[in-house]
Amino acid sequence: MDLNYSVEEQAFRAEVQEFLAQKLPKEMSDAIRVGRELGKEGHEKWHGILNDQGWLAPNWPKEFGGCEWNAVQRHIFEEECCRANAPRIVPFGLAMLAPVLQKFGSKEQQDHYLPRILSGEDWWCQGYSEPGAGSDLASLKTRAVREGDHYVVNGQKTWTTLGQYANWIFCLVRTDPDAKQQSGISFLLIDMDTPGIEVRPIILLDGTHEVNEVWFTDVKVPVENLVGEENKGWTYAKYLLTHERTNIAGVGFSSAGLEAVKRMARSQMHRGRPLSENPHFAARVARAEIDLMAMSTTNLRIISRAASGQAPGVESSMLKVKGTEIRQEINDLARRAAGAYAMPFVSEALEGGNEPDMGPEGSAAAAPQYFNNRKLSIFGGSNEVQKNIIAKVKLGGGA
Amino acid sequence: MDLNYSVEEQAFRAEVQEFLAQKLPKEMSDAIRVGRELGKEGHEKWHGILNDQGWLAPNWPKEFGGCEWNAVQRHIFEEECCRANAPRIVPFGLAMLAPVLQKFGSKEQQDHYLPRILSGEDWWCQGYSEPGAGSDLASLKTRAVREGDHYVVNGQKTWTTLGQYANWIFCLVRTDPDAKQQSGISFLLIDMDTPGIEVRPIILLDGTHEVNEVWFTDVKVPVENLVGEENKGWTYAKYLLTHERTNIAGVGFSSAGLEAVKRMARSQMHRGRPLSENPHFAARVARAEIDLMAMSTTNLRIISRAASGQAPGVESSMLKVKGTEIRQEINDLARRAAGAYAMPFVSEALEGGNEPDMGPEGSAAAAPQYFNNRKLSIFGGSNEVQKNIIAKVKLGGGA
Amino acid sequence: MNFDLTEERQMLQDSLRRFLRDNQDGLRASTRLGDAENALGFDAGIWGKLAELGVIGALFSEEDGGFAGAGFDLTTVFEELGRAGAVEPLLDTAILGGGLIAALGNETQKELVEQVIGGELHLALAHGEPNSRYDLAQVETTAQVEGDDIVLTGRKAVVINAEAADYLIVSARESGAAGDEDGISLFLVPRDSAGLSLRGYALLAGGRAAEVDIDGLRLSADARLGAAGSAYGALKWASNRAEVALAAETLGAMEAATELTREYLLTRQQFGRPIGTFQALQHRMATLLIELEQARSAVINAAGYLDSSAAEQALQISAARNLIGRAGRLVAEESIQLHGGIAMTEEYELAHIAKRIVMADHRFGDTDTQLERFIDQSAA
Amino acid sequence: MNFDLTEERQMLQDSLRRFLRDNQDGLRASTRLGDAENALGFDAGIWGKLAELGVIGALFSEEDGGFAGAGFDLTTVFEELGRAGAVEPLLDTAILGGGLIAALGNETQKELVEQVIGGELHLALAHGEPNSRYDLAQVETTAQVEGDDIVLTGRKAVVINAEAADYLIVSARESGAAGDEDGISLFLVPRDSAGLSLRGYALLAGGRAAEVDIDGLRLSADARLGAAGSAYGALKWASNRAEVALAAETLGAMEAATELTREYLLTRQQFGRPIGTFQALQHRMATLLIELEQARSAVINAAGYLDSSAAEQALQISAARNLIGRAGRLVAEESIQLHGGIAMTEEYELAHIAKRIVMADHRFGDTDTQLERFIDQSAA
Repeated sequence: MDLNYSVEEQAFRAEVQEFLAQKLPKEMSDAIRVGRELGKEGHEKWHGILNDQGWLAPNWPKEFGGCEWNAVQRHIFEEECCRANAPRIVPFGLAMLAPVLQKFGSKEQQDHYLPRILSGEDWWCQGYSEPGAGSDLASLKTRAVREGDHYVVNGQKTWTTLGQYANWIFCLVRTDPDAKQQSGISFLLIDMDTPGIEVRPIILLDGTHEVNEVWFTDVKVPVENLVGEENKGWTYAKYLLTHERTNIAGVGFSSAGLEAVKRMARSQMHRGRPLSENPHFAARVARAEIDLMAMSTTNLRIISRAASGQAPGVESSMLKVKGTEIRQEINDLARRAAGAYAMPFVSEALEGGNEPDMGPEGSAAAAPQYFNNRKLSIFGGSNEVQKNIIAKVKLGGGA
Repeated sequence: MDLNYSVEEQAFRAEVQEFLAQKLPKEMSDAIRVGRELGKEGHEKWHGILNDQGWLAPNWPKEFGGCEWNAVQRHIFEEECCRANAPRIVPFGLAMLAPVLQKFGSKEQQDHYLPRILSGEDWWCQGYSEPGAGSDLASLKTRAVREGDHYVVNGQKTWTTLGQYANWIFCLVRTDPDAKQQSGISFLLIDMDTPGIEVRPIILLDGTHEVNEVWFTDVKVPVENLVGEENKGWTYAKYLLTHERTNIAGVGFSSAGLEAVKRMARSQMHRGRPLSENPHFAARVARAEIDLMAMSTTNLRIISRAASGQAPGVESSMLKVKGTEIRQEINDLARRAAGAYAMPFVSEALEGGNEPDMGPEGSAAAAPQYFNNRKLSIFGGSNEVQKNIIAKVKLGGGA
Repeated sequence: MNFDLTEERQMLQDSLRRFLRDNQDGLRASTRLGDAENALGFDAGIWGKLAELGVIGALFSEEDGGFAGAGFDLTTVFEELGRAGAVEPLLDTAILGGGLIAALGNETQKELVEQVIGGELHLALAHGEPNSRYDLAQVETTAQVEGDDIVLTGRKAVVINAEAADYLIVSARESGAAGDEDGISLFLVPRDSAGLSLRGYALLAGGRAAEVDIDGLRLSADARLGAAGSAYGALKWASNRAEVALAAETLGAMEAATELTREYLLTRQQFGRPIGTFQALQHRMATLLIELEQARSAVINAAGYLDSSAAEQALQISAARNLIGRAGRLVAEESIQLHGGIAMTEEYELAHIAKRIVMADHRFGDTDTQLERFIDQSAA
Repeated sequence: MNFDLTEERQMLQDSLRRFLRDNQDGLRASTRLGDAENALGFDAGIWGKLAELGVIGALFSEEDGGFAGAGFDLTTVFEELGRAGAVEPLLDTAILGGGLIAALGNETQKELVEQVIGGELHLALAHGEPNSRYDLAQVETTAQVEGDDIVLTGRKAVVINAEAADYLIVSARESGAAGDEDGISLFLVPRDSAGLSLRGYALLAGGRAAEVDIDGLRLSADARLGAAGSAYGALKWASNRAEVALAAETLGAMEAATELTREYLLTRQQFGRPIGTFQALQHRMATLLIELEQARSAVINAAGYLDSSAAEQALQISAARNLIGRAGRLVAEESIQLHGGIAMTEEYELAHIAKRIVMADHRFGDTDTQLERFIDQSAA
C-alpha cells in the first residue's frame, strides 16, 4: 500500500503542468472556468495545440502517433487538464473510433483516417443511438443494403453529439435484417457530405444545441468504408464501449467543479457572512468533497490495477454511478450558490462572449449545467443499466 | 378547506386531556417517556383504567360496549394519549380480533369473547405469520384436520407478539390442502392452555423478548371455535388487515419521539453549546419535524375522508411508508443525541426499574428502540409490499 | 376540519384548468429559450383572458376590489398554473405588485389595483439586489429627500416582469443600515422614468427579468407607498403570500411531472415490455407519489395558516418551502431520469415543467434558507 | 502508487481471517446480550491466541516492542475483526491503552506494553465523561497534588473494557479549564485501587463497559504518564489511530453485512423465485456495493495519511469516519430491510454485525461531529 506517486510520475505531472501553464490560452481557461461553450473553433484550436505537443492521443500506440501512456499517466494528464480548466477533448475520433480502427480496421483505413484525426482534418461523430432504442442498443433499425460497390443506408440516428460540426460519422447499421438482435449489425464509416444525409438540431432543456438527429435517405456508402467484417459490428461496438473508460468517474471535472462552487460561495454573502461559512451549505459541500476524495481513491485503485495490466471489472459500473452522482450533486451546489442569479438565461454569456456574468462568477452557467448534466446518469449506459450490470455480476440474476 | 377542529371536537379533546391528567399514573407515563417496557401488569392496569372509563374500544359499535367514535375522534384520542405518554393498548384482541368477531363471528362467539376482551380476562395474540412465509402470507402451512367435534392442528407460527402473555390465539390454518393458495384457509380461535402448544421466545436484536414462536402438535380445537365458514378464513384475515389502519402513520408516536429528542438535545452539551443549537443536528431535527407536519396533515386528510364515510385507498400504503420512515429517522436522532450513552445495554433500565438513566433521559432506550423499530418497515406489510401496492394501483403493473 | 374545496374554489379550479388545457400551445409558445420574438415573456392574449375568467380577482380580497384572496384561493389558482407550466407573471403583477399597492397605497394609488384585476396593468417588484440574496431587509438602494423630490440610487437584481411592467415598485432605504427592517420604503415608478435603465433577459424556466440600474431617479413624494421607511411589514406580508402561491405552483408542476412520468412508464416499451413493469422503476415511482402527497399537505398547511400569527405563518411557510424544495428536486430529477433522453429535449413538456420546479427554489429563499428560517422560528 | 497489501500484511490477514473463521462460535458466545456468565465481555482463550498469532504485536512499532504498527497494519487487523464481528477489545487494550503507555511512559511503565503484546495484560482508557460528548479536551476530572500524592476526583463515562482491565489509564486535569488542551494528564491506575468504583454493564453491540467513579483516589507521582498537564498530544495521536482502526473495523463489518445480504438474496425464495431476482432489490444491493467501495477507499485514505501532517490526518480521518457513518448506516439498515424479519433476531449473524456498524458511530465523534471537524479543517 502506497498512496504516493512515483518519482517518474511526479516528474511527468510537473511536465504536464508546465505545458499547460505555457500553452493553454488564458481566454480558453477563463471560459471553461465559468462554464462557457467553446464552439468549433475553440475546440479545433486546443486540438491543434495538443497535436503540436504530441499529446493529443494519450492512449494510442506510438506506431500510430500516440503517447502510449499507461493508465496512471493518462490519469495525471486528465487531472491536470481539469485543474487548469483546459477544454475537454472531443472524444469521438480520438478515443472512440481510433481504437476500433487500430484493432479491427484495414491497413488502408488506418493509414487514411488516423492521421486525419490527429491533424483535425476530420471531425467524427457517433451514430449509435436511434429513436426509441434507449439503453436497448441492439434493437437498432437503420438499414444498410449492399448494392454492388456500395451500401445504401436508410434510417435515423439520434443524440449525435456535436454532429453539426462533424464531416464524418461512424455508424452501427443493420446489414442482415433476419439475424437475431445483436448479429447482423455492421460498423460503417460515412462521409457526412454524402447526398441523403440531413442533420437536424435537438435543442436541450438548457437551450444548448449539443446533440442532433441524423437522417439517412438512400445514402450511398462505398463498401471499403466497412470496418472489419460484415455483420460483426456489434463486436466492435462493444469493444469501443468498454475500451475508453478511464475517465468514467469524472474526478477531474468534479474537482474543478467543487473548486468553482467554493469560489462562488466565498463571494456570496448570506445572513451577513460568506455563504461558504454557512453550516448548511458547508455541510453539503463537505459531503460532496468527502465522497469525491473516496471516489478519487477508488478511481486510482482501478487505474493502478489497469496500469499493471488487470482489466477493470464491475468497478467501472460502480464508478460510473458514483461519479455521475457526485458531479450532479456539485452542479446542484453551484446552482444553489448562485442564488437568484441562477435564474437568468443569457445565451451570450454562455456562448463565449467576454462579458462578465451578472451575478457571481460562474452563475450564468450554473443552472444550465445542472440541467444539462442530468444526461450524465442517462447517456453512456444509464445508471439503471449500470446497476443491472452490477447485480448481474454479483447476484447472477436477470433484470 | 378548514384546518381547524370543530367546537365539538375541541371539547372532546379537552375531555380526553382531563381524563389523562386525572387517571394516567405518573410512574406509567414516566416509564413510557424514557422508553421503558411496561410488562404484563402495567399493560393490564392501563387496560383496566380505560375500561372503567368506557374508552377501551374506540372503534367498537356501542352495542358491544365500544365508543363508536368516528375517525377524527379516534385520532384525537390517540394523539392525546401519545402526547401524555400513555401506554399503547395491546391491539390483538381489541382492534384486530374484535372487528372480525363483530362482523363474521356467531352470536355465541360475540357474547362469549367480546366481554372477556374488555374485562382483560383474555389476552389475545395473533397467529398469522409462519417461518419462511414473510410477506407471502397465503403460502401458510399450519394444518387443521377435522376429526369429529374437533380440529387437530399441527404446525408453527412465528413473530407472535407478546404471545408469552396471551391465553388465547387467533390463527389462520389450512383446512383444505388441495385448494389453491388463498382458498382452503380457516380462521380458528385457540386456547393457549390446550395441550400440544408450546411458546418459544425469540430474542430480538435489541435484547427484548417481544415476539415468539408458537408450535402446535396435535392440538385439539373444538369446532365451535371456527370463525365464520370453513375455508373462508382468508376473507376474514384481509378484513382484519385492512380494517384498523387509522393509526398506521404513527403520528402520535413520532410527535412524542421528536419531543423526547429535543429534550435530550437541549440537555446535551456539544462544543460548548446545547446540542439542540448545533446547526447540523438542528437541521436533522427540523427536516424530520417538517416531514412530520406534512404527514400529520396527510393523515388528517384521510381521517377526515374516513369520518365522512369514504374508504381509504392507496393512501394507507403511502402513509405506512412515510410514517415508518419518519419514526425510524426520529429513532436515529435519539440514538445520535444520546452520544456515548447510546452504547450501554442496561436491561434493568429498560425493564421498568425506577433508576434514572446513566446518560441523558431516554438514552438507555435510544439505541434499542432504533434497532427494534427497524421492524416497522418490515412487519405489517413491508414497505416494499406497500410500494408494490402503490405501483399496482397507479401503474397497473405487476411486481 | 374539512379538506374539500368550497364550491366557489372548485368552480374556479375547473374553469381555470379547462382554460389552461385549451390554451396549452399559447402558454408554451412564450417559453422557448432565447426566442427573440417573445419580448414580454408571456402571451398578452392569454393574460387578458385570465383576467376575464376572474383569476386575478380571485387573488384579492373584496376590500381590495377582488372577490377572494385567502390562502386557499391563492393555492387553487397557482396549483393550476403550475400544473399547466404557465409562466404568466401573476405572482409579480398581482400577488406582489398589486398586493403591495393594496396594502400600502393611498386611494389614488389603489386605483391601480383595479387595473391589475382587470388585466390592464402590469407590475414588477424591484426589490432584490446583487448582494441581498434571500434577505428581505438587505436593501442598499438609497432614497434621499432633496427638496420636494426623492432621489433613488442603486441596483436591483433579477427583477421579474420588469420589461412588461407599467410600474416598478422599487424598494429603497431612507434610513438605517442595510439589513435593518426599519427604514425601507417602496416607490411606485413608471417603467420609462428617467434614471431607470433596464437590461432585460430571458429566464431559464420561462418568463423574463431585468437588471435595473437606478441612477439619480427623481420622484415626487406621492410616488411613495405608505409612510416613509415603514414598508418592511407589507413586504413581508406580500412575500409570505407569494411564497404560499409559489409553493402551490410548484406542487402543481410536481403533479404534472409525476403524471407525465406515470404515463411514460405505462407506454414506453423496452426489452419487450412497458418499462413501468420493472420493479425498480415502480418503487421509485411510488416514492415520488408519496412525496407528492407530502408536498400537497405542506401547501395546505401553509395556506391554512396564512392568516395566523406571524410566528405560525413563518413556521408553516418555511416548512412547506423546505419540504417542496427537497421533494421537488427529487420529483424533477427522478422524472427526468425515469424518462431518459427524451426529457432532456427542450420541446418535451417535462423539460419545461422540471425547470419550473427546480428554479422556483431560487425565489424568496432556497431549500436550505427555508430550513434555517424554520430552525430559527422553532427556537424562538 | 500501489494498492496491494505487502506480503507480510497479506499473511497476517490470511492467518487472522482463518483463525477468526475457525473460532466463530467462541467469538459470538461472548456477545449474547445480558448473558450474566460473560463477565469479561470477551473470550479470554481467544484473546491469548490472538496474541500468539502476533495480532497484538502487529499494532505496535518495533520501537515499542511490536513488529509493525503503521496505518495499514491497523486496518489489516481491524478489517478482519470487523468482518468476523469480534468484540475483543483490541482497540482499548492495545491501540488506546498500550499506545498511550508506549507514547508517554517511562521505561518502567513501558514494560507493560510488552505484557499487552504478550496478551497478559488488559487496559482501558478512562477518559470520556458524562459531559464531554466527543470532545477530547473536555476533562472535568481533577488531579490535585497533595504532598507526595496526587488525588483524583471525578466521573468517567462508558469506559470500555474497564472491568477486565488490569490498569485504567485515567485522564484528569491538573490545570486550566474544562475544554483546554493544556493541563490534562494521564495516570496509570490499578483497577482495584481504593477510591475507584466501577459500575459495569454490557454494551448493546457486545463487549462491556463501566461507569467509573473516582472519589479521592490517591496516587503517587510515578503513576503519571509523561509530564504533568501535557497528555493531550498523545491522546490525540492515540485516538487518531483508534479512529482509523475503528473505521477499518466498521468497513469489515460492512463487508460481512453485504456478503450476508448477497447470499440471502440468492437463496431466499418468495413468490416462487429467489428474491435476488427482483429488480428493486437488485438495484438496492448494487447501491450497497457502491457505497462499500467508497468506504474501502475512505479507509485507505485515512490509513495512508496517518503519518502525514496533523492537518492532513485530521482531514482524512474525519472524511473517512463521516463517509463510513453515512454508508455504514445505509448498509446496516438496508441489509436488515432486505433480509426482513430474520435479521431482527438476536441469534442471526447480521443482527450482531449491524449493531457493530451502527454503534461504532458513538465512539470518538459521530457522523455529524466528523463532518463539523472536516469543515473546520477545510476552512483552516
